[in-house]
This record gives sequence, C-alpha cells and structure tokens, in this order.
Amino acid sequence: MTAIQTLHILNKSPDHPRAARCLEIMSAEDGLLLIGGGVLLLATGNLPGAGKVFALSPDVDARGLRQLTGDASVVDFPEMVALSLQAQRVISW
Amino acid sequence: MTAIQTLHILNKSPDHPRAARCLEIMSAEDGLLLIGGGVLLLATGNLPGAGKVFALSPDVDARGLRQLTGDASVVDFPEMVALSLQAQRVISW
Amino acid sequence: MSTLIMIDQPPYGAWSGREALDMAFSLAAFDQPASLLFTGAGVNWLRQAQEASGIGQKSVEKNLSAAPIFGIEAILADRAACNTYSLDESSLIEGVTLVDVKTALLTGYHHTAFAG
Amino acid sequence: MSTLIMIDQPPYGAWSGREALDMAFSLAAFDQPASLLFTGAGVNWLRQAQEASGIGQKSVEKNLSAAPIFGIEAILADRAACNTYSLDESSLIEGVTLVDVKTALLTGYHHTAFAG
Amino acid sequence: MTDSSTESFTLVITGAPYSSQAPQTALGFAQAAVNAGHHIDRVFLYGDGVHLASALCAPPSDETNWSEEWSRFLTDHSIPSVACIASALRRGLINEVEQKRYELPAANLRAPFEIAGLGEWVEGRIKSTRTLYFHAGD
Amino acid sequence: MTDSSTESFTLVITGAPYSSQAPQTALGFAQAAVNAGHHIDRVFLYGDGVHLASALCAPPSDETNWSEEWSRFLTDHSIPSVACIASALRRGLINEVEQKRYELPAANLRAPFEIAGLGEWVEGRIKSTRTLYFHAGD
Repeated sequence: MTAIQTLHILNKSPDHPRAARCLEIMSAEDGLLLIGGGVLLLATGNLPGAGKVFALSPDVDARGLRQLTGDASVVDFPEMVALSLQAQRVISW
Repeated sequence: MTAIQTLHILNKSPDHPRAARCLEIMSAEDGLLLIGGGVLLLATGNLPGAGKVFALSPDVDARGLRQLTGDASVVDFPEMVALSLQAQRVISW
Repeated sequence: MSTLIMIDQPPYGAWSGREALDMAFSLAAFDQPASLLFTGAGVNWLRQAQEASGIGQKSVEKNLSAAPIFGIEAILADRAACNTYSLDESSLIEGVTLVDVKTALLTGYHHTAFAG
Repeated sequence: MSTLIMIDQPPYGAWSGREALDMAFSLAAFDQPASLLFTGAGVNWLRQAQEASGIGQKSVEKNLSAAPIFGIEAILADRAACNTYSLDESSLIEGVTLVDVKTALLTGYHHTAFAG
Repeated sequence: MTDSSTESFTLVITGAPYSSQAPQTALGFAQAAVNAGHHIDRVFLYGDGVHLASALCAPPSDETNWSEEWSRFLTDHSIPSVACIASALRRGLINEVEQKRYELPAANLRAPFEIAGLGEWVEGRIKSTRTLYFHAGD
Repeated sequence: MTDSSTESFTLVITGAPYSSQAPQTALGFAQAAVNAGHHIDRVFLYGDGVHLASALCAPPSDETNWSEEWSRFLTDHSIPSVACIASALRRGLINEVEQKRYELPAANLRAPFEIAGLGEWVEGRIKSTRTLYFHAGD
C-alpha cells in the first residue's frame, strides 16, 4: 500500500457539518475511511477527487451500498487496523 | 398577538441540517421560536424573511446575543407557553 | 388527530430512527392515524437489500414492509433527498410514496414529531 | 507530541465542548503541548459576555481566559466560521488567534481529537 | 382556545441531561405552564431522555442536578412521569420489577419516575391540548 | 513502522450503545487489532461513552448486549478499561466507592470497567502507537 499522510476516519453522514469540514481539509496525500453513517457518501457519488477512499465492509452492507462503492476500496476491520498504523496520523471525525 | 398557523420550535444551530429544513418549510403565517443552540441563528443575520421570529431569553443571554437579536422578539418561558397554545400546531425540530 | 412522524437521521448509526418507527406503530396499535416521512439522510432507511447482521443489528426492511398491515397510513419520502442519495423506484423498498416536502404537506397533519 | 483539540459543537446545548476543554487542560497538566481549535458553530464558545446562569450553567469564559496560565499553547478560531457568526476582534474574548483551517494547519500537530 | 383558560400539556423529553439542554428547557417550560394555571398531564421520557430518571447522577456540587430538580417538581405538583420501557431497558434504567425480571445487580430509577410503554405517550397525545417535544440539540 | 510488527492502541469511545454505533465499531476494531497480534493498552470511555460500562442494560434477547460483549472481550484479553470519572458521575455511572462517597442508593458499574480521571487518557495517548476515537454518528 502507498503511504498515507493523514487517515481521516469519517462516521458522519454527508448531511452532517463535520463531514463537509473533513472533506474540505483532506489533501491528495491523505486517505478517507468511511465508517458507520459516513458510508452514505458513497450513495451521493460525491467522493473527493484527490486522495484514496476506503469504506468499511459491514457498514457498506448494512446500508445496502455494495453496488454504489464507485472508486472506493471496501475494507474489513483487519485492513482498518493496518490503515490506521500505516498513516502518519489519524483523525476521527 | 396575531394568529400563528404553525409554531416551529428550533433548538439546532444553523450548522445542523434540521435547521435548514425547518427554515425551508416555514411559511409567512408561521412563527419561529429559537431556543437552545437555535438562537445562534440570530448571530448569522439570516432570519427568515416571512413569519414572526421569537428567541428564548435565557438562551439568548447564555450565548451573549442580546445585542444581535435584530427583528426577533425576545420571549420568556411564560410567553413560550402562551405561544405554544396560541399556534394551531407546534413542531419541535 | 392524524400524526406525521419524521425521520431525518441515517440508519444504524443512531437508534432514533427505530424509535420513530416504534412511535408510529404504537399510534397505529391504538387506532390513531399515523404516517411516516423520511427526509435528509433518513431516506436511507428505505433502500432495498440492507444487510445489517455484520454490524450486529437487524434491518428494518421487514418492519417497514409490515407497516400497512399494522395500520400505518403512508410511508412518505422526500423526493429531493432520494435524489441526493441515488434512491429511485428501482432501489426503494415497496410502498414508498415520493413527496415534495413543503408547508402544505405538514399542515395536513394535526401533529408532527421527531423521535429525537 | 503536540495535540490539537477541535471543538465544532455550539455551547451549552451539549456537554462535549466542556469535555473538550477538560481534555486540553488535562494534557497541559501533564506537561503535554495542547492547543484548542474552534470551528463551525463551536466558535460561539468564544463570544464575550455570555451569561449562562439563566440556563443553570456556568459560562466558560473564565476557563478560557485561564487557558494560557494552565499551559494551553494557543486558542485558535476558524476565521470563516467567525465571519458566519458575526464574531470579530471586538466581540471575541481575549487571546484568540484567527486561522484559516487548511490541511497545513492540522499537519502541524501529532494528534488531533474531538471530545465527541 | 385562548391562553387565559386552563389548558393541558404532555411533555416528551428525548435528550439526556449533561449531553443536552432538553431536560432543563423542559423544566423551565413546565414551571411556567404550571404557574400560568395550566395542567401537565404527564412527562414522558423517550430515547436518551430516560437518563433523566437516573437516581445515580452525581454532578459536581456547583452544577445543577437536573434529575433531582425534575423529581422535586414532579412530586410537588403530582405530575405522572414515565420512562419508556423499551428505551429504558436498553440504556440501563431499571426499577425493582425489571431488576428481578432480568436478574440484574441493582435498580437505579429515581422516584417518582415510573417505567411504562409508548401507550402512555399515545394517551397523553390524545388527551392533552398540546404535546411538546424537547430534543437534544447539536 | 509497519503493520507486521506489534503495535499498541488506546481506544477512546465517546458514543453510547443504543444511541450510537461507536461501541460496536470499536469492538470490531479491537478484535481485529488483537487478532493481528497488536496490543491494546487501554480502553477509555468518555462523555456519553461511559454508558457502555453500565451493568444494568437489558436489551431485547434478539439484540446484542454491547456492554456484556465488551466486558467479556476486555476480561478475556486482560485489557484495562476506564470510564472517565467526571463523565461517569454526571451521567449516573457509579462504582461502590463513589456510591459510598455520594451516599447513592446503588452502584451500576460493570466489571472489569473502572472509574478514573483523564490522566489515564493522557497516559495512553503518550504510550500507545495510535490513539483512536469512536464517536457517535448522526
């Protein structure tokens, strides 16, 4: 896997103001990991243009979004653990 | 006091998605009562153009907004009780 | 005394959507007219094929399908929010009516409430 | 090991703003560098002349004024959010530095956290 | 209907003390309603609001204990108060009956709060002139 | 630092069970971390997250009891778990020591959770490779 500067873990739906702030601040060297209600970003089709996007598998399935993942990589908990260690820093939004 | 069709009681800050929906749906015959974090709408200067606006006094003072009430009427709890009975219906957002 | 229960919080992350359903079912059980209106991120409760077992929860698809049987008058969904979240007739569960959420919609009900 | 504590929830309605302050003060008490960043509706914590006794709470103005004494490195506020909420140098409490919240700001800290 | 006659309220609180302002705003409203000669049919705690019925809150002595304040107000005015059973059991608000039924180590429900179903809310909603909700903010 | 070596985590949970998904997501993460051979230095409950330490949750039998699941996991792996004392006392999460100090009618803290101050969070934050937060959603 490539280096990630900051891993942004987002568990808020796109309607939540914190989601907008997270996306605004994310840079091309960063990763975005969607968990919980954060995976609903997949349904809007508005994934950030720069930076890698990941989505937590059980949360994607719970919300019925398996067909809408687009360019996001679906990851499981072991991969979430690995991502959190790989990144230079993690912000939980 | 004049008749109010629906009294919208809003306790969410302008950042909250429910605040936007409340303001969108409010009509000229309605009243808007700002309580809790809802009073922060006063600080944005974006009060709705139509309909009467009220703000709960202790919440206005807690947030230091006494100088920013604009066209809103500052009310106390007894007036809130009266407003809730006067309106044909009340929605707590 | 018709009641409109509004749901604007997304599924699973919080309990209030389920608690809103319980309110509507309780009204129906006491023969009080009740409808559900899903808006904002809340429309995502209405997507087909939700598999919530992986997060230790139950999907509400069955509960919503049973709503008419239990006497819920209508399941309404905000058309604009459905567009935002890529929900259309092919992806929505059955029995949902798309509406434009405007003043007139709410004035048709005596009582409108959120669960939280 | 510098830490940035972010506060984006408005004052008084929830407890998480106070809990964020407690986190920053705890870090400082253990000689860990800590700064506070107020964004979104959270900037309203920084307004002068808050009188919270009428809602049975205490204003945090005194706590924030004491922040430098207790070793908090900086109190930062999002410039755009301050504009939205009509906050400028005449209405902000003393000791606040206005900043533009961009990637570069956050990468200056080892650790960034919200209280809730 | 005018505000000079006696009207009745059902108050629903869905926000918890210390994580929302809901219990405190609801208390201000309830006191004003009673002072204006109106009747409060019942107070119904739903969702996170059930935490208001805890007997175990111990905030710092210079902060208001909202559970205690509410308890006193309800007792003084003989207002029925109910925590929704489904919300309460999930969130660990338990009276002695439920303690025995579920073999739990303790009970923590504060008097005069009782535990009952959503039917109490439905009944209040039908009976009262107005049913008002006090939710958590943001 | 690579993901094949043993690393350590402090996990902070600020969302309550049944009103957020935080305890459940945190448990999935914690299990995966332990399975990967990493170490969890401690779990710290803050804000509404302290409700996870309740001994009195009684969800319907077909729903997961997150407090019980967490309790078992912490015990099985001997992971220290602490509820922030300031958050816990305000929200009615009480052990026997606090019960006596505040003369409360009961205690409701589930083993192995303990009650302590924010210093535990600060220490974890210094000691662990990563400190992660599990907040409530919306």
